[in-house]
Amino acid sequence: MNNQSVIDKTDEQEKKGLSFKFDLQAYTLIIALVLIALLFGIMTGGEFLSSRNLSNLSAQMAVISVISIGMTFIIVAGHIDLSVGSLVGLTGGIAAILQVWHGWSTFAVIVAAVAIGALFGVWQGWWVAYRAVPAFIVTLGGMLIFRGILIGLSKGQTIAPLNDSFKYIGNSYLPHVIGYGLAFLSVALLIFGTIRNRANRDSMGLMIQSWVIDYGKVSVYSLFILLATYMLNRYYGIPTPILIVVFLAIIFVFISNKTSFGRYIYAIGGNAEAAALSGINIKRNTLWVFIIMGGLAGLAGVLLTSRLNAATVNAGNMYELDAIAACVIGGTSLMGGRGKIIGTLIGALIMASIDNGMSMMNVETFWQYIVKGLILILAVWIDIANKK
Amino acid sequence: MNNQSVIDKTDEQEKKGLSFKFDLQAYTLIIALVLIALLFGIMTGGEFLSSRNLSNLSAQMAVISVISIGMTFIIVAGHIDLSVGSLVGLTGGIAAILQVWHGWSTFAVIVAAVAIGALFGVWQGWWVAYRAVPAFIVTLGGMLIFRGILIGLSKGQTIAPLNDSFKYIGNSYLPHVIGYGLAFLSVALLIFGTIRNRANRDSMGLMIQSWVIDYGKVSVYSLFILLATYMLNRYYGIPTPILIVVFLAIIFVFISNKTSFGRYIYAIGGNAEAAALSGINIKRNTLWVFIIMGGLAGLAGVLLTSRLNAATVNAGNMYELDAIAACVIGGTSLMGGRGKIIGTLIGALIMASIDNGMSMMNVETFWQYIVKGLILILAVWIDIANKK
Amino acid sequence: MKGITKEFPGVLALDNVSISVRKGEIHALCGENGAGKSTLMKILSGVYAHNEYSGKIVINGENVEFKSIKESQDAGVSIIYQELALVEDMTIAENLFLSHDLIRKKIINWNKIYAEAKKWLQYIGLDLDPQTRVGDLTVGKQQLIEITKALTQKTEILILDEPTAALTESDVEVLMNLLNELREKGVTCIYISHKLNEVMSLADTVTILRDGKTISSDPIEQLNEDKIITKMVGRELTELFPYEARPISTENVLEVKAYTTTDNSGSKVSDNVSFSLKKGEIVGISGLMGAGRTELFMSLFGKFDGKRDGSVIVDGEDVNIKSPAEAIQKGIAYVSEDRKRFGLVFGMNITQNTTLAALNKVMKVNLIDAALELRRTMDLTEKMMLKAPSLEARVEQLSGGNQQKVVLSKWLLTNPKILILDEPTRGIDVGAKYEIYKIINELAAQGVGIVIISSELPEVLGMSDRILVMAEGRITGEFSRDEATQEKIMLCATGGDNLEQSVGNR
Amino acid sequence: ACGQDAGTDVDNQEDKVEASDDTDEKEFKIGLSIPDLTLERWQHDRDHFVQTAEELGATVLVQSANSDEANQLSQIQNMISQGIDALVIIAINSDALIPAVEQAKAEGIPVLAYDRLINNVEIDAYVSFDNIKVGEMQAEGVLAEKSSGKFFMLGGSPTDFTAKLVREGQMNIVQPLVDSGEIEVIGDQWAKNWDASEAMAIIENTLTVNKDDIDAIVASNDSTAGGAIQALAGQGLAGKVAVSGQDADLAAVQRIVEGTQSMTVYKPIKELAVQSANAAVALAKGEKVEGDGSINNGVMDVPFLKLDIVLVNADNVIETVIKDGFHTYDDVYKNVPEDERPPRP
Ligand SMILES: Nc1ncnc2c1ncn2[C@@H]1O[C@H](COP(=O)(O)OP(=O)(O)OP(=O)(O)O)[C@@H](O)[C@H]1O
Ligand SMILES: Nc1ncnc2c1ncn2[C@@H]1O[C@H](COP(=O)(O)OP(=O)(O)OP(=O)(O)O)[C@@H](O)[C@H]1O
Ligand SMILES: O[C@@H]1[C@@H](O)[C@H](O)OC[C@H]1O
Ligand SMILES: [Mg+2]
Ligand SMILES: [Mg+2]
Repeated sequence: MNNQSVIDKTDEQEKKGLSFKFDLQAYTLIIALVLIALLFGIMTGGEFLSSRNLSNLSAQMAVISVISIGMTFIIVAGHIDLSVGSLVGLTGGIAAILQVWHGWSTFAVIVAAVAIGALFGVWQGWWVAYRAVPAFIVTLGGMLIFRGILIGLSKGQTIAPLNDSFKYIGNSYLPHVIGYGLAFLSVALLIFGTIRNRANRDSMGLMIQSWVIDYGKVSVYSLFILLATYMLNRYYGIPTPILIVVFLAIIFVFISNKTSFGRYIYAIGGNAEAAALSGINIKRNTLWVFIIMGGLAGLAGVLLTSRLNAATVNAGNMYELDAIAACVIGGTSLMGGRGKIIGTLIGALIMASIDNGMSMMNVETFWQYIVKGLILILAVWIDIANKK
Repeated sequence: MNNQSVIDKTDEQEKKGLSFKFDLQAYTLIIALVLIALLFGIMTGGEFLSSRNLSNLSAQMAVISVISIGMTFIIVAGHIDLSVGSLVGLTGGIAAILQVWHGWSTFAVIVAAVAIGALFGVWQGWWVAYRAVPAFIVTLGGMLIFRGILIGLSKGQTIAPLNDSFKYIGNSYLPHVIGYGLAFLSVALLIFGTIRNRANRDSMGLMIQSWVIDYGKVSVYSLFILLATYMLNRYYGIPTPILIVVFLAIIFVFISNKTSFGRYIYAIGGNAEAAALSGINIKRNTLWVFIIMGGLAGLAGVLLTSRLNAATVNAGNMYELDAIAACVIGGTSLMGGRGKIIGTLIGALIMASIDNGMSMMNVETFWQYIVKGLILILAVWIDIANKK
Repeated sequence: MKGITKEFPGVLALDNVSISVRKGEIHALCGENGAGKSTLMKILSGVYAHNEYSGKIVINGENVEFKSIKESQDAGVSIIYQELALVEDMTIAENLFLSHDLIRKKIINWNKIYAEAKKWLQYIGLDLDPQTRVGDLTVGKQQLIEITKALTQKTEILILDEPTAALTESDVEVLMNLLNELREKGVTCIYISHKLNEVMSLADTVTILRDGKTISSDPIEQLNEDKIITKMVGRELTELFPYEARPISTENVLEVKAYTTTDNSGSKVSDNVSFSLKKGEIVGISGLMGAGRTELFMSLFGKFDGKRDGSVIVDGEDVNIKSPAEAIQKGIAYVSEDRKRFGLVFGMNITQNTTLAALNKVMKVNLIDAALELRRTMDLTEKMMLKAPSLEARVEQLSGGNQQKVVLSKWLLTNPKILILDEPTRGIDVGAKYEIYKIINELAAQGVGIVIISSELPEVLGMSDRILVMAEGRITGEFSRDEATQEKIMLCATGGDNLEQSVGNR
Repeated sequence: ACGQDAGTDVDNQEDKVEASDDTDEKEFKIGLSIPDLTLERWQHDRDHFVQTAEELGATVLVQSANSDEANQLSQIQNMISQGIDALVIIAINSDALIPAVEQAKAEGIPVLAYDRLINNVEIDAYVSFDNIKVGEMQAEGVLAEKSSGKFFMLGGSPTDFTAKLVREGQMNIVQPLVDSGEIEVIGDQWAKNWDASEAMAIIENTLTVNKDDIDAIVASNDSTAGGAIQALAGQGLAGKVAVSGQDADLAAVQRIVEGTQSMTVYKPIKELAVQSANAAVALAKGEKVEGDGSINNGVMDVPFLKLDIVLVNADNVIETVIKDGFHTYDDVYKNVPEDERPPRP
């Protein structure tokens, strides 16, 4: 009894210490983001922070965000995927070909793109998992192969325009009422979840955090959700692409925290041998990571084609680098075993903000390259320096 | 005494087993190369193996080879460099600007390019070694920064033509006599070196390999050197660029085997903690690896500009991927600690052969992408499957 | 060393510790896991630079402030780390001389290094080619290389941090002789070990640390094992092996018959092995380093690449286990001897490591329940008396002994019917050992069949109901608890051929 | 002497030329080096060229260099070693091909510059449109719709030299009007890789900064124009802002007839290809090519077969691209309701 309470006490103290430390890490990133936003806000006379630009920005970051989510899993599992950009281009191209040339319905086309992406994921995952060829090589090969297939299939043509229903995926907004509805729903779920979690911990005899902290967090998150919804609703509403991203993010955060598959990925990336000896099927799980990445690339392809209302031969070129950068900025370790979806999304937002802000400021092209390169290094450095 | 001889016996057995195993690995690669060469030879009606094409091929692979040598060190040390292509472009551009716009002499221009490359190596190495920012991010930043500087400096213009003396670096041939002279000299050195090594080992009481094996090897190498020289001399002679590559290869093989710096790189990449506990200065050595990479990129920039007799804004674009692929095909592990310069050069040759062979066969572009991607995967897979 | 204080984020590892070592003596440093022994030695060897701790170091009357490992090396301090610090991809020779002047030279003369390496290997009694890759050696041999590496330095002060954890008795003896030789040559040694018999036979002085504080420093004459233990643990520990005789069921939980494994190169790894394990029985497996014990049980656990023959019966059911997942499903748990490589996922926290092999035990409707996960982990780790800042701390922040407890917890959570423990107390302090033995007893009493593979004879003798001896992949002896003696076991372990008969006859 | 095969092709070449005097049946091999295949137009160029050349009895080796100058040089070397009789180059970069051409010349192979001039080295002919002219036409096309106001300059790939030339042409027309105050240039950005999605983001951001107050976008090709128009559509501005282009990609011509893009520059690629093929075969036969004029490339006056570029807008689609067979009527008007289409030609 006595013993029990001792552990609980240290547990509590540490828990606090830990969550504070964790938050500090997350905060560094968020602080970097806020600084960047403020900087561009000032430089553009506030335009950067206008409802309209926030709406643009969120649509602009959507494609990269979708693949970054998959890339987080890939990197956490200890691999890398250089073929994503090509696969986005290829699946987007196939989607356009099926609709524009063959008259498929939008729904069928989306299913096809995701399925084809997943199929190529199987191909790559098989080589990596069952043939032990380094992912770097398999996906470097994939980068060439997928681009080649796209050039062959499309004969180099730009394929456009797509049906209206297809176009809407990347270019529509959620009606204001529904937007607010969703926002309030998420706030409600957040509160409900916290209450349940506290009750659950209590019933198991575990320490419960002071309600100030727990509900303080809930309040901050709720405020953010409502504010974001309000800002976007001041313009046309929540853009469909970012809604898709948020939806995916929730699913994948859930997968990574709540399912054995998610946990296994971290174990595999952290120490494959120990994972294998713990009864984890390394090959099958690795294969699935690549299948998921492929499926997400398919979805991203659909989004990109829809946004442009056209598919081009070099669509998606080099997107993998942006996606990997988003992961690393967000704290994912290229050694595997460590990384968070939310961090990655903040990373993607930072990258998109840099591009967006500089283009708003009309900075000369060569300066854009240089500044983006520097900010990339600095952002990661600040994060690292702070973790120490 | 008795004890001694027992040890020697196991020693000898092990040695044989070991060297046989090593050779098998090297052979896999060489066999892959030979197969590729034969395949293309047949498909092009022998053209692929003509003196003339071998000469072209060796000139074509030179730039990638130079940076691949540096990349081997980078990867062995446990890092990666995505900025190499941009740095090749930038240093090549600066070289052209200094000569064409400012009239610098060829010699001064070469020194400047290498020095500037090394300087940017210091910049990147400093972030990686002393600021612990992952090389992936630092060099992804560098990729943008260097390209940006190049666009800015050159104002987007192509800078050409250069002085004749500059042009010769990438476009001249060694007179036949000198070529043969060098070939015989290397054969002589090889024989002399082997004799000395055997005498040396003997005097230290170490096992000596059967002379059949030792001199067999020498004979095979000598034959290869002489045959290559003969083939190239049947055309215009040994191309200067490949001579530079051979020269660099010798220096860097020497560095990696015979100097503490070389061994430290392997130790750092193999187990940084153990290296640190052994008193190795990780930071300083890492910095130097990047400086060397920068200097080699400068040299590659000179070679490329000379070969094109012009510097362009997108010169060197994506060369890093070719260089990394050459390393990995050649057996360098992306986890660090493992890799050989010679393997890398064979890897570079395989890559260049694929490009050259398919272009000789006039394969349609999109097929070239697909086939190259497939061969990449297969080549590495064969290597891996064989190592098991 | 005077008034040394060292703080890690959240942990005060050393609190005003002082220790003085006389020239030419062997000075033992004892203490529980996490007492701060390794940390103190890392300070002495410059791993933590002089601005990262407070306190003073005086060597030969001179105040020193090491800014790097190299500086301490140059001052004649060399250290054998608790965790192996070898580069697996490099050869023995390279590892031996990595920090040696021979390699620091401008141009390396490899033949000279090989010759030198061979001399050293012979000196320490290792029959190995200096050009062998270190990664191809067993942990035990690697440990010997690590020791040799320190010896090659021009050493005045030699620090050995648990050098014998992975060594078998015979190798320990080699090392003891070596250290005695060094003492005669005037080299000062600081020796850290949890094996108190070694300490007693070797040391001149013993300093004891507890919770980062110096408890005492006495000449060996004034000490005995019990006294040391009492000082270390802070309470009295009467018996080392809390063996309890229990009624053992007659039911076999595991039966292995004519089991032979052949690896991919065609050589036999396990050779015609037959044995059985009863419910609630504790079987000890003894043998020399490389006897094939680890490989036998790893392959029974489903981790093996080559061909297998013979039959394995678990709980009455003929099984063909091809992967660890299947083994776990059949109720087998295997605690590896190499926890860093096979046991723990660094980067994950204690809780996540504990539940990794039995996630289904903390799931509700197929989803991980964080609260349940924490509860289960807490229950287990409390029982083990795990010392950790929190259950959400990363495992790499724990001391070795506590890491081992996490691995044990992980396997206990799978609720095994058969628990295989490969060197379960390697590197663990006496107090913790005692706790682990108690847990083993408890499990046996609950009917779990337990296999203890151990190179420490006293452990095998003290804890087992029955003892099997292995040599060269075969079982060469079998003894009941009462018949077994050190001598009999060693005989079977070294040249058991003639004894095989007697086993067969039984 | 001892088994050297350097320069033997030169002898062969001479033999061939002699042989061709006797028989017209001789098969010529022509090498065609293309910069990349990620732009729609190069595929048309290739198809027309190959077709014509084959009709003339030649075989064509085609290689595409993935936008990498060094790669183009290698591919040209490889074609030379396959014994081609004439070399046709669409340069990635006009200034970065001197060694390639010199090598061809050393082998006695005539060189024709296709679409883009090759500078500072002797070549045999140049067949092209004028890229500076393209830029000028774009600016003029936009000005025809919006003669003053706020203009945005949307450049092509910052690492593509042609993009520079096009911009030069645009500024030839725009700059005087800026100086006279009729036009305000509100921004100048370049789309990496001529990438449509880059262009789209750029225009989205510009619209935000300028609160949709924009009159014209001088876009440098159809791919970037497509992205720009997609961004305009997001604000309901498609069709209200003048947008230029070039290449007469199908998608662009469709946009023109739908009213969202103002114009594109049609370079009669078929004619370019046919003329080039004719010239190449002539060169292969050892004949000289006379141009309509000549153009100086730094070292010589190159015979220049100059082709006219055509401004395509909603009014002349039928007489230009459709009449030429570059696109079909049905394709172009696919998205226009039947009753709103002009009469079928
Ligand atoms: N790098 C580190 N970061 C945080 N805490 C650490 C670190 N290294 C050691 N500690 C903590 O410092 C304390 C002392 O650890 P140390 O390794 O010195 O113990 P030890 O006496 O050597 O134990 P063992 O017998 O298990 O090896 C422990 O509480 C440990 O958790
Ligand atoms: N990684 C390895 N590479 C090569 N040989 C190995 C390796 N691991 C083990 N061996 C060899 O396999 C045989 C059996 O070793 P195993 O580890 O099973 O023995 P053990 O009885 O468990 O000894 P230990 O006390 O070292 O754990 C030995 O001959 C050993 O040398
Ligand atoms: O036709 C254009 C071409 O000339 C240029 O080089 O690249 C872009 C194209 O649109
Ligand atoms: Mg310790
Ligand atoms: Mg073992």
